[in-house]
Amino acid sequence: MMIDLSTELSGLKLDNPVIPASGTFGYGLEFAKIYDLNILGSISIKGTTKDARFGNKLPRIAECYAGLINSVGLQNPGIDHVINNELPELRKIFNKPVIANISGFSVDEYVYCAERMDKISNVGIIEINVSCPNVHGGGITFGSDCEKVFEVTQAVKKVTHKPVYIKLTPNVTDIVKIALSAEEAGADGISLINTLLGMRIDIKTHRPIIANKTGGFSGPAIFPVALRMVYQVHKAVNIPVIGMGGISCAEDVIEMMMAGASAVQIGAANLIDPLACKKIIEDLPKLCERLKIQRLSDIIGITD
Amino acid sequence: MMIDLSTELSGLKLDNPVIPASGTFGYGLEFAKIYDLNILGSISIKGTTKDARFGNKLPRIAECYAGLINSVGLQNPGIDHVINNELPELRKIFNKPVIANISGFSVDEYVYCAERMDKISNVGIIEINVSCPNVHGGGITFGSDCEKVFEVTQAVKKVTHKPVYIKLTPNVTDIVKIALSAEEAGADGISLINTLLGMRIDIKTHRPIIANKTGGFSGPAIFPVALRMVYQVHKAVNIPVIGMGGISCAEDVIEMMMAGASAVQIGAANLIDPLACKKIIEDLPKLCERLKIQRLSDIIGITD
Amino acid sequence: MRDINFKIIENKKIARDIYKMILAGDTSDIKNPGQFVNVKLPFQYLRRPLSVCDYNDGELTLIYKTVGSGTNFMSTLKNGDVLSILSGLGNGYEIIKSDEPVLIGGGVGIPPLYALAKRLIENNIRPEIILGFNNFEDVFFEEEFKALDLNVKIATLDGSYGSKGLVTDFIKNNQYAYACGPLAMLKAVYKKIHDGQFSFEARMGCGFGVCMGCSMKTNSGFKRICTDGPVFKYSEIIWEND
Amino acid sequence: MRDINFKIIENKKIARDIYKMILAGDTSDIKNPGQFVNVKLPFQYLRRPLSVCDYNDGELTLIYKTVGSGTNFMSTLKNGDVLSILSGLGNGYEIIKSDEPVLIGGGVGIPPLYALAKRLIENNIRPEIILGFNNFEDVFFEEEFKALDLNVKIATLDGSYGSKGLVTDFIKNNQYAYACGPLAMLKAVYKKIHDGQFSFEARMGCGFGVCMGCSMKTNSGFKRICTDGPVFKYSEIIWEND
Ligand SMILES: Cc1cc2nc3c(=O)[nH]c(=O)nc-3n(C[C@H](O)[C@H](O)[C@H](O)COP(=O)(O)OP(=O)(O)OC[C@H]3O[C@@H](n4cnc5c(N)ncnc54)[C@H](O)[C@@H]3O)c2cc1C
Ligand SMILES: Cc1cc2nc3c(=O)[nH]c(=O)nc-3n(C[C@H](O)[C@H](O)[C@H](O)COP(=O)(O)OP(=O)(O)OC[C@H]3O[C@@H](n4cnc5c(N)ncnc54)[C@H](O)[C@@H]3O)c2cc1C
Ligand SMILES: Cc1cc2nc3c(=O)[nH]c(=O)nc-3n(C[C@H](O)[C@H](O)[C@H](O)COP(=O)(O)O)c2cc1C
Ligand SMILES: Cc1cc2nc3c(=O)[nH]c(=O)nc-3n(C[C@H](O)[C@H](O)[C@H](O)COP(=O)(O)O)c2cc1C
Ligand code: FES
Ligand code: FES
Repeated sequence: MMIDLSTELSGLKLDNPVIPASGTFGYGLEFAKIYDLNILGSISIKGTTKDARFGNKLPRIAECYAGLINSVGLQNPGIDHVINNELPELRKIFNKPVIANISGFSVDEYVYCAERMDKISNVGIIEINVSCPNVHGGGITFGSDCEKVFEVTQAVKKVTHKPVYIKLTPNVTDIVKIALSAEEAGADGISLINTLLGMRIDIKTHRPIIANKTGGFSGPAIFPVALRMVYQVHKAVNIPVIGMGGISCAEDVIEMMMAGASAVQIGAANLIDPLACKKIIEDLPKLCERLKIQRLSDIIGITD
Repeated sequence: MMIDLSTELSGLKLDNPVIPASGTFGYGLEFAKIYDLNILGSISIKGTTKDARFGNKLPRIAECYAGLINSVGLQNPGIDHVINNELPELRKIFNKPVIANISGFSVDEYVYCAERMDKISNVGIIEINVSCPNVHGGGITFGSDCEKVFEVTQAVKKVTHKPVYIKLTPNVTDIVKIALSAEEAGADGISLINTLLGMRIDIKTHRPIIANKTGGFSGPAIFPVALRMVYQVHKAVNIPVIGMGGISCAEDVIEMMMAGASAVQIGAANLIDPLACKKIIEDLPKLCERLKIQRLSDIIGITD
Repeated sequence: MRDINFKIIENKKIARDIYKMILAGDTSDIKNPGQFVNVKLPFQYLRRPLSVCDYNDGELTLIYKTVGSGTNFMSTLKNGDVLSILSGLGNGYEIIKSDEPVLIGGGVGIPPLYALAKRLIENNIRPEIILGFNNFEDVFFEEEFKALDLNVKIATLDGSYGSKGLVTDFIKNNQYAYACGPLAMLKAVYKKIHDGQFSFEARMGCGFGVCMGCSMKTNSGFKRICTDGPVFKYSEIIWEND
Repeated sequence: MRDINFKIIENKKIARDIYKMILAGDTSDIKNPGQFVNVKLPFQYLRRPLSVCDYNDGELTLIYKTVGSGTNFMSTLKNGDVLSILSGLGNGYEIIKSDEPVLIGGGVGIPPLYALAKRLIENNIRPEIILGFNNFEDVFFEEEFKALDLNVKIATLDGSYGSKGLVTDFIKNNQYAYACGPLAMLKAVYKKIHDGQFSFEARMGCGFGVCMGCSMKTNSGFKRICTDGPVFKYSEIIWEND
């Protein structure tokens, strides 16, 4: 049986639904040393901001049961550098369109970055991160407010012809409302979820493990929350959803797609096992065969 | 070194901070067969409603990485039966005050149950569950709205002299705001967190595993979210916080208390290991000794 | 009910996807056939409920089908590996005096009937055995029941072994039935008989009566499958739960 | 960098809370002393970074201190147990020609200096060794360095063994230093010397350069401790990170 793994995001055809998640794959260079990136559906690059950022103080990482907390704080070399260096480098080793994940601290910054990314030929989708829990004054405050999400989405849509996906935070009372605001403002798709706000304390020193005190919690632990939100949002909107949060094996991919994801992103799993995406892509056809799924895209949102 | 494990909740002195969480301990009878319940700090009984409830359809349980989803839907024999049968039975085997966890589908029902529980001598605290994710029309809708929480709290406070603790849902954008509403309305303490809203799908049948589709997710997976919320709420309010969510060992208890919990509740861990609370209580003095904690209550909220 | 460490002394495949595991440990909490145990596995959060297939002083036999992550992991365990098991859960079958009762099992509903058959024989009752499978490759324990010198009938859905059809085809009028198997089978059996005992399954949170994950409506009120069951009497059962 | 299964062939306590683990497996990804590996443990989510203490064709030696859940679990592992290890991470120390350089290690900063000492000797450089501990009971690897015929000096904080005081007390003027140990030690050493290489630690998400969990400001820009380090040159280091 030939299994068709392909899927589509707003006209962008992907060979398979597996996309490394922003912030957990760098710009692909380290992974390219151990496997051919072209097996991937796409790649969501590290969150890019207008200016270069060092990010937060160390420690930025704390371990949890079945996951980790990070408070990297959007460290990145700034959009000029990313456009002039990282993206051209990535193009040499990855011949498919990528997802440009961008962040900002004001509507103008989002607009600036989107406008710049709009001109880059190997950017297939612009992913607007309105949900980073690790920076003050921007990020998460946008993503937990319907009006702000509407405003950012609308402003960004005006300056780009590429599909715009809004990446939402799960730290909200009503994810459906937020997703509907994005859709209404013209979003072409929804990415969710970003990390849950979490914390750990070192009981020997009684200090927070993360210098920034709280951080973004991800990994297998958050999968049921992510799945629920993807399910709810997919039922409510008419645009594609990229599902993520704790996916670590082919079974999780299938479950997330049944809940409504047109494609998936793999985050924390890449950190633990650098071959995670490769293994998932290799396992998918075998699993589809066992589950008698001929065309993977048929299962998107199949769960009632 | 003699370690002092005692703690206090609104004047109620507990021998130690360990309290089995509502819904995971029944009315203690099954556990009494394997250990003496009097080693516990207190017991939070299964959520009681005005009328008897069968609860939701089966399946009600789904496994997750490091946790489970339940959608029991407040099955309980109704407050008359609880007061006439379960509480008297419990009193025979547990000679300390218990925490009466009550739920309702309208403000009046909460008030009715609180009024009834107010007269029961072995009820030490009334815990108002405004956060059950498994029932429609009540429960979670109250807990995610500041005004509703205020209204319920104020109404309940009017009819009881016992300390009233409001048990909050983590499925909100701003847990601090909700906690402050409860405090303002006169709550004597805050219990948090209840379960995160989660979902699992059976990939063989592509149907939700839980008959009710979504359910409440708890267990070690949710610990970092719970810890963060306890930390934030403790910093914001001037009333005690009972911390819970994924606690499964003495280390977790210490961490939760450092974050700000005056006592803790143990939920899912009881299901996996019926001796969980007993083991934690036995481990606490040893761990305190290693950490050079002489009086456990000294560490409450010690983390900056 | 107690949490007991059992050591694996045998773990082998006996049919397609079906394994038999024999464990050494304290079985004194097991009182009746039809009870179950709840097995802790290192990479799974919830325990896995499995029926007691056979038990004696110090030895416990489980039969399991590999259907998911937990049972697949179990199949990789080796002799000497130790499992934490909550032993002696549920009430099990009650021995009712009756002429030639029938034990009806479907698939992995068959294991508890083995200990039950032995117990009936101890009570000088010789049951008839009816076992249902999908296919020839799924068949197990036919020999074991025959070794107890019992009359064993086998039905397979596709007719690849025994008779083609359902277990209910074999039931005679007025037989007292002890049944365990898929819900559809239990219902069909229920319709064919006038008295008996039925063992139920549910996704369980605890297995010992505290989470209310496994409730079922019966003629005698709300019951917990794990603690009040898993075996229920004919007269208690109502089917509207689903 | 590769994920390789290593089999434990020795795992023994060598000082208070300090264990030495020898593993058999493919070490070909390890090129330099000062590199590290990232060890997957079954019950921990993140891998645990540990310095390569010694390596040769097919054998890897790690020294670890039991400080938490992961290292405590490691201490319970038996010969024959297999660990998945990301091998060959980081850049390690560069061999710099210099007269009598000094290797300065504090606590579990000592292990990488052992492979370094051997490599220096291969390059006909005979380093001096300064090891710092809190107490006599913590001392390890003195004999191993002496067996390389090197001059070993030991400082303990409480004076219970060697000299009472800090490793810095032993540093002579103008020695080229290779240091690994707690941050406070590194800083103190930095102040006493004029050139050298320093190995840093951080809580790591990945260990191979993709999560930005371990960033540090240097004179040559933002660097990742895991990939651009863990060893940094004297001239690159700025201390304002903390
Ligand atoms: C009282 C009782 C006795 C049982 N006796 C046997 C037996 O003797 N032999 C046997 O092979 N099976 C038996 N089962 C079914 C067995 O428990 C499941 O097949 C097993 O739990 C599946 O685990 P898994 O990890 O392989 O599957 P997964 O699907 O990965 O399990 C996920 C979760 O669902 C639960 N689950 C999945 N299927 C079932 C099911 N059919 N019933 C209850 N829970 C389920 C699991 O316990 C776990 O919590 C019994 C079930 C019950 C309730
Ligand atoms: C490059 C590098 C080399 C190292 N080499 C050695 C060595 O050779 N021998 C040795 O004993 N230790 C070494 N360490 C420290 C070692 O990684 C930690 O002691 C270990 O991870 C603690 O794990 P745990 O589960 O026992 O502790 P826990 O506190 O339970 O660990 C919780 C989390 O914090 C991280 N963590 C805790 N302490 C540290 C630390 N000091 N540094 C980095 N992460 C930490 C763990 O990796 C884990 O993610 C090294 C660290 C780094 C970064
Ligand atoms: C170390 C780390 C860095 C991250 N950086 C970003 C980022 O820059 N932009 C973004 O949108 N999401 C970022 N995320 C969130 C992930 O892309 C993803 O949404 C989240 O981790 C959930 O998926 P997971 O559970 O598979 O990790 C980061 C996550 C991690 C763990
Ligand atoms: C099976 C089950 C039933 C529960 N029933 C109730 C309930 O009746 N009332 C209530 O306030 N919380 C109920 N809870 C929530 C727990 O009391 C607790 O808040 C939550 O599970 C988080 O703690 P844990 O992670 O330790 O389980 C229930 C939880 C579980 C797992
Ligand atoms: S499984 Fe918990 S009450 Fe039956
Ligand atoms: S630990 Fe991930 S970049 Fe260094």
